[in-house]
Amino acid sequence: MHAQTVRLIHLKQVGPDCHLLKFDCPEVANQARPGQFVHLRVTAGCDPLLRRPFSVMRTNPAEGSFEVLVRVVGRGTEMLAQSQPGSEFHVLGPLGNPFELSGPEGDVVLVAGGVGVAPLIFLATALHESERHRYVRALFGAGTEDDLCCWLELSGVCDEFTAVTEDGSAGETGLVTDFLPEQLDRGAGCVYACGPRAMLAEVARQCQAAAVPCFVSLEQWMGCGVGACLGCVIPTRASGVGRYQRVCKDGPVFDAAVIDWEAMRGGCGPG
Amino acid sequence: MHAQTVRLIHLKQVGPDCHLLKFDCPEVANQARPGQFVHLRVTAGCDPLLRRPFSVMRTNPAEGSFEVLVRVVGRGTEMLAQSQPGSEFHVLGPLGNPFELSGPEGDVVLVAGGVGVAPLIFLATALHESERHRYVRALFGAGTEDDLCCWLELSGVCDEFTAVTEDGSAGETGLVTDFLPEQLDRGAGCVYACGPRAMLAEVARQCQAAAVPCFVSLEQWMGCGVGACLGCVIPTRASGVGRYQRVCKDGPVFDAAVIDWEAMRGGCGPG
Amino acid sequence: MAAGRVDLSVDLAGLRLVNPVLVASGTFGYGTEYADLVDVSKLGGIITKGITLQPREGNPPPRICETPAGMLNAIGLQNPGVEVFICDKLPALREFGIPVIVNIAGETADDYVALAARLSECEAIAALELNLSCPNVKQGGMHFGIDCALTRTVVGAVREATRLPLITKLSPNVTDIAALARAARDGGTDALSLINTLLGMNVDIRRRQPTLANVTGGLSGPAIRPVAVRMVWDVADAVDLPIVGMGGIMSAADALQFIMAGATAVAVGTANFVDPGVTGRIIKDLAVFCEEHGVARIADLIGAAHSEESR
Amino acid sequence: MAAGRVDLSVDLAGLRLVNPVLVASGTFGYGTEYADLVDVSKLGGIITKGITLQPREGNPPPRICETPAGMLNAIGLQNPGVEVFICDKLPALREFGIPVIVNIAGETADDYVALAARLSECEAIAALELNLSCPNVKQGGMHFGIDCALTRTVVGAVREATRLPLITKLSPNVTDIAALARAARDGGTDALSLINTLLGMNVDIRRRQPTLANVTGGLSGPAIRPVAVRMVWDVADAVDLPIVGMGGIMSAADALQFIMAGATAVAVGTANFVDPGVTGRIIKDLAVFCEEHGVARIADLIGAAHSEESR
Ligand SMILES: Cc1cc2nc3c(=O)[nH]c(=O)nc-3n(C[C@H](O)[C@H](O)[C@H](O)COP(=O)(O)OP(=O)(O)OC[C@H]3O[C@@H](n4cnc5c(N)ncnc54)[C@H](O)[C@@H]3O)c2cc1C
Ligand SMILES: Cc1cc2nc3c(=O)[nH]c(=O)nc-3n(C[C@H](O)[C@H](O)[C@H](O)COP(=O)(O)OP(=O)(O)OC[C@H]3O[C@@H](n4cnc5c(N)ncnc54)[C@H](O)[C@@H]3O)c2cc1C
Ligand SMILES: Cc1cc2nc3c(=O)[nH]c(=O)nc-3n(C[C@H](O)[C@H](O)[C@H](O)COP(=O)(O)O)c2cc1C
Ligand SMILES: Cc1cc2nc3c(=O)[nH]c(=O)nc-3n(C[C@H](O)[C@H](O)[C@H](O)COP(=O)(O)O)c2cc1C
Ligand code: FES
Ligand code: FES
Repeated sequence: MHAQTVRLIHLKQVGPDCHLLKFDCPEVANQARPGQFVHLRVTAGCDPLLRRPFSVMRTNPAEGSFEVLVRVVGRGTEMLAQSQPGSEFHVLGPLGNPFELSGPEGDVVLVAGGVGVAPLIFLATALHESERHRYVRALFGAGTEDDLCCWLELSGVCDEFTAVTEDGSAGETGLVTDFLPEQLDRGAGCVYACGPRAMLAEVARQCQAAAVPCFVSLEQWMGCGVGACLGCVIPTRASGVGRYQRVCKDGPVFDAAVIDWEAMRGGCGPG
Repeated sequence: MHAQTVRLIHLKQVGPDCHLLKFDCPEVANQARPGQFVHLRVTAGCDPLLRRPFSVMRTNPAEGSFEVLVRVVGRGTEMLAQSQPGSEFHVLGPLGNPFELSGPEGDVVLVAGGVGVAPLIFLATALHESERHRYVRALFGAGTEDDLCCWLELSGVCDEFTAVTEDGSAGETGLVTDFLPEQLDRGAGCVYACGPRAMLAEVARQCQAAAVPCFVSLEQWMGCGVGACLGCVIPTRASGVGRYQRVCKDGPVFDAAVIDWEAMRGGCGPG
Repeated sequence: MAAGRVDLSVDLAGLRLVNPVLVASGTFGYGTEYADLVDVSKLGGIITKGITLQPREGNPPPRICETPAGMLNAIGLQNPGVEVFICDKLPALREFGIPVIVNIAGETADDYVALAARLSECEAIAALELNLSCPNVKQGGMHFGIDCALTRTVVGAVREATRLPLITKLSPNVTDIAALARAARDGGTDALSLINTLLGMNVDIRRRQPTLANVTGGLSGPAIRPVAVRMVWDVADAVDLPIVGMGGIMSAADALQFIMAGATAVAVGTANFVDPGVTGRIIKDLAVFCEEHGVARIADLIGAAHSEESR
Repeated sequence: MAAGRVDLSVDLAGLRLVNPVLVASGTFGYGTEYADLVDVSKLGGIITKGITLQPREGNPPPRICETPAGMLNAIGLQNPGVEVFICDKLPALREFGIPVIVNIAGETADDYVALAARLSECEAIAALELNLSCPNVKQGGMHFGIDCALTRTVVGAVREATRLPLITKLSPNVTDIAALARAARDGGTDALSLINTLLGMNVDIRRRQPTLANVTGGLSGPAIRPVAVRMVWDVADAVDLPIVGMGGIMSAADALQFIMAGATAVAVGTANFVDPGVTGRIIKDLAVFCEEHGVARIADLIGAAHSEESR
């Protein structure tokens, strides 16, 4: 874990409200693992006050850089999208627990929704480059074709790739979870998912029914990002002190089976 | 008085911490009079929250632009100095009462300290261009040669110009007020001054002793800038409701004789 | 439903406001100061700077100071007194054609009564706002507003002196805002407004002295919004009176937080300094929000966050 | 005088701190969470997350929410309980070699007494901070801290149960902070710390519900600094006890405001989240300030803004 000031070296709009930001930071480039995130201070002032978490989408250890895919949803992401290459940002990272690469035998199924694709691109790249080559099938869903940001980056490192849009403007028509049953029917060693909560809950439900291990990357508003404030918790099926686990430290990747999806339904955080 | 979003069209560093900023704004360009100021919103966010007041240094009605000279003293001025041409800012102005151009007969003496030179450059330019040509003698003081920002702009529109630096790196050595007595001895119709409070108090004292009318441009922290909040007052010699007058609305130019310089000494505001 | 079709009007203790957006006392002068910049006639109403029986010169400067997302002020109720107000300020205020709510402050209960009686003789005053909460004066002001018995007494006395709608403005510098609200209700107030400023201070570390000449001042602006929303929420739970919510409102989203927490109307204060166009934008954006969310009358959103579900 | 020569040490009720910069309870975990990022051994001391007798699971999420220049939290004292704290957390805390101040919270006076007694058996605890001011739990917490008689009773009972230095943490959600300070003094506290968070809330206008599952939360961060400085000022005037000042400290300049207002030490809270390096920078900049202003001992600045001149 490092804390340092890094330089934004490149910035590219890759969708209606999506931007790819590349930072010069050898430490994160070398150490980040798929599923980990960085905690970025958007301004030196106090508006907004808190840092913003973003999953690492790609590292380039040779160049000493890493990339994040940012969707503009509010003031902090807006400021990031508007910033100039050369600007400096304070970054903490890499943070959190990565996806387990050495999951159970069998095909890997990735389920991405919107910018949730970012950590899965990193994961698919790592699987693709790993010695123990595993067959990777990806589902990537979004509202429209334009929202399928960085789909090329994902399809390029998967063995099979299915795009799904709600309006049918690209790939299959519907929700990404409509197409998960057939993937599960074909047999799968393990499912990794990242995206909106409702999507994750449905993925988790289907995987549990099919008895396929499932790992999800969750989001929650964060204070410290390092496990100190207990602000970013999500409900698990445990009780007592273990009931609420920290997304920043115990996650953001969780075994879907430990999450209390019922309690999440009340709307206990973003997305 | 206008409220609008204007574009920064040019920005130039003109001293160790001084920057000249030019904004595209026909309304202020056409309407501003020497001594008036603009109230600038430095950020669309709330850090810093309040607007910042700056005297108009120059207008260019043909181009539809106006300029302000900004000394970096804190966060707001730092942000202005760092901004990119093309950025947009919300501006209120022109605000406040201008210098009376049609002052008493006789030579005009200008006394400028540091960035206090800004409104006096505008004033000297207006006097220079006015039909009734008056003889203008200017004193401009600062710490060092480098701090004599925009002295060329001032000397170019005065009939006599004396620079004064505390360290003697340019012009005369000492405080600008050390050189006011000889100006007053030569006879003067009227003195106009802008600069640090201690300087203004001394200018006022000398002018009163010499029975020369003196007008000063004062500063105070501002809330609204338009006379509504009663936040920006300075003490005058009046008593009752008239005792405290608003820099933004009743000033920023005041007859030095009405100011309660004794009460100002306690340190009742910036400078 | 077009934005123009949304009904933004609200009923504030019998006072019909065409929209719920007022300007807060002390931040909009007597209306004329902003007349060049703001179409004042489009506001839901205007609450004037605090008026006292006698003219007041106010506190020595510095009177204000910026803080993170906020500001401190210690104006000390500088004002020309009620007679000059009536002669010089009220005629222009009336011209705007919107409800004029006059904020009054006193050092004794009798002061409040005299002010209320005098102002009740004037036409064109829509309501009185009883400032029991000014933190920046030595006598009166907040000293009433932090004591339940005093609050009840003063409100009761003023109630007898006027038939104008009475809005009591509460101080946030108390342990139990709901108790104060009940005291004002028991005194006979028609509505409540909250919050006034939080007592704060700043130290000028270079001069090793308080920055404000008055030592302490009142904190306003976005910084205090969460405290204000919480107090509106608490008071809405405690009493059945209409509330004017304020404290850090900078946008329609902020205004909606207050409305959903239980405010019938809102007042915009410090934000006027930051952006004089803010009230116009809020009024417009409130209509847009209602339209986008299928809300026919903004009044339907009052207290909406108090539904069973959220308890 | 070189910065290295400035004496930054202070005496907090007999506790010698090498510098006046502590970390505030609940914002620095049990020290280890930040150990990769911060040289914890250079801090003046560490105040741990609030500990209760029994483990607590805390409040459901969302527990935090950002506000202008601040944040709301409603953690609800999630903690593993005093026994696990002693076994699992204390040994690592001791390793930092700095004073460890343990923040304790209870639902009854007996809870506080039992906690104090149990922790007094441990080595390596420098002092106890009595959290009478947690706004986010249903029982205990702030309910003590807003009542003078209860405060005096609880402090008095704990005083009897321990010989450790006792720091009582006050709630800012009160009408008269000085009265609470006097009550804690009368109960026998050795020092005071203030402020805890201001009670606030946020409404999620899209969902028409409070943003936090707990409805209300505690406001912290730069937004509350002026309120905190004012309360430290008031308490310094009211009682003759050392004060740990906190609330929105982001820089040495902020820390100096508290010190000049009367604080002997300061605690940095929310700022740790924004910038984990903040405490190191504050310690360095305090030395630089002293050097530049010819101050040999930072202790000479305690209460400096209370000079006659400024009254
Ligand atoms: C571990 C983790 C990894 C993430 N990775 C990415 C990523 O790779 N790309 C990406 O675009 N976003 C990612 N997010 C979400 C991102 O952090 C938020 O969108 C961002 O912080 C919003 O900041 P803002 O100032 O623009 O929005 P705000 O103005 O703070 O809020 C605007 C809206 O965004 C929602 N929001 C605020 N904070 C969060 C949050 N922490 N998570 C989700 N929604 C939030 C709010 O509910 C609100 O509706 C991640 C979040 C977490 C916790
Ligand atoms: C009518 C008027 C005209 C002015 N014209 C000019 C000008 O032409 N050029 C120029 O550089 N400055 C001018 N100023 C001063 C300028 O407004 C301040 O320097 C600026 O607002 C400071 O903002 P900041 O955020 O950088 O400083 P802050 O971070 O707010 O404060 C830093 C330091 O500046 C001082 N300061 C803060 N506000 C003011 C203020 N309103 N006036 C003076 N000092 C302040 C503070 O005491 C502090 O020591 C003028 C002020 C007034 C009232
Ligand atoms: C400069 C200033 C002057 C004020 N004067 C008064 C006043 O005279 N009477 C009053 O009741 N409130 C006064 N207030 C308080 C505001 O009406 C309002 O309650 C408070 O500022 C919170 O709202 P805001 O955060 O939107 O500013 C004043 C506030 C400011 C900033
Ligand atoms: C996430 C969080 C958790 C906190 N937990 C505690 C606690 O357990 N006990 C306590 O006394 N104060 C707690 N506090 C209050 C802080 O110690 C401090 O008093 C307050 O945050 C003000 O300081 P700040 O503005 O620097 O954060 C907590 C604050 C935050 C932000
Ligand atoms: S963000 Fe602080 S514990 Fe996770
Ligand atoms: S700044 Fe508001 S009256 Fe001058």
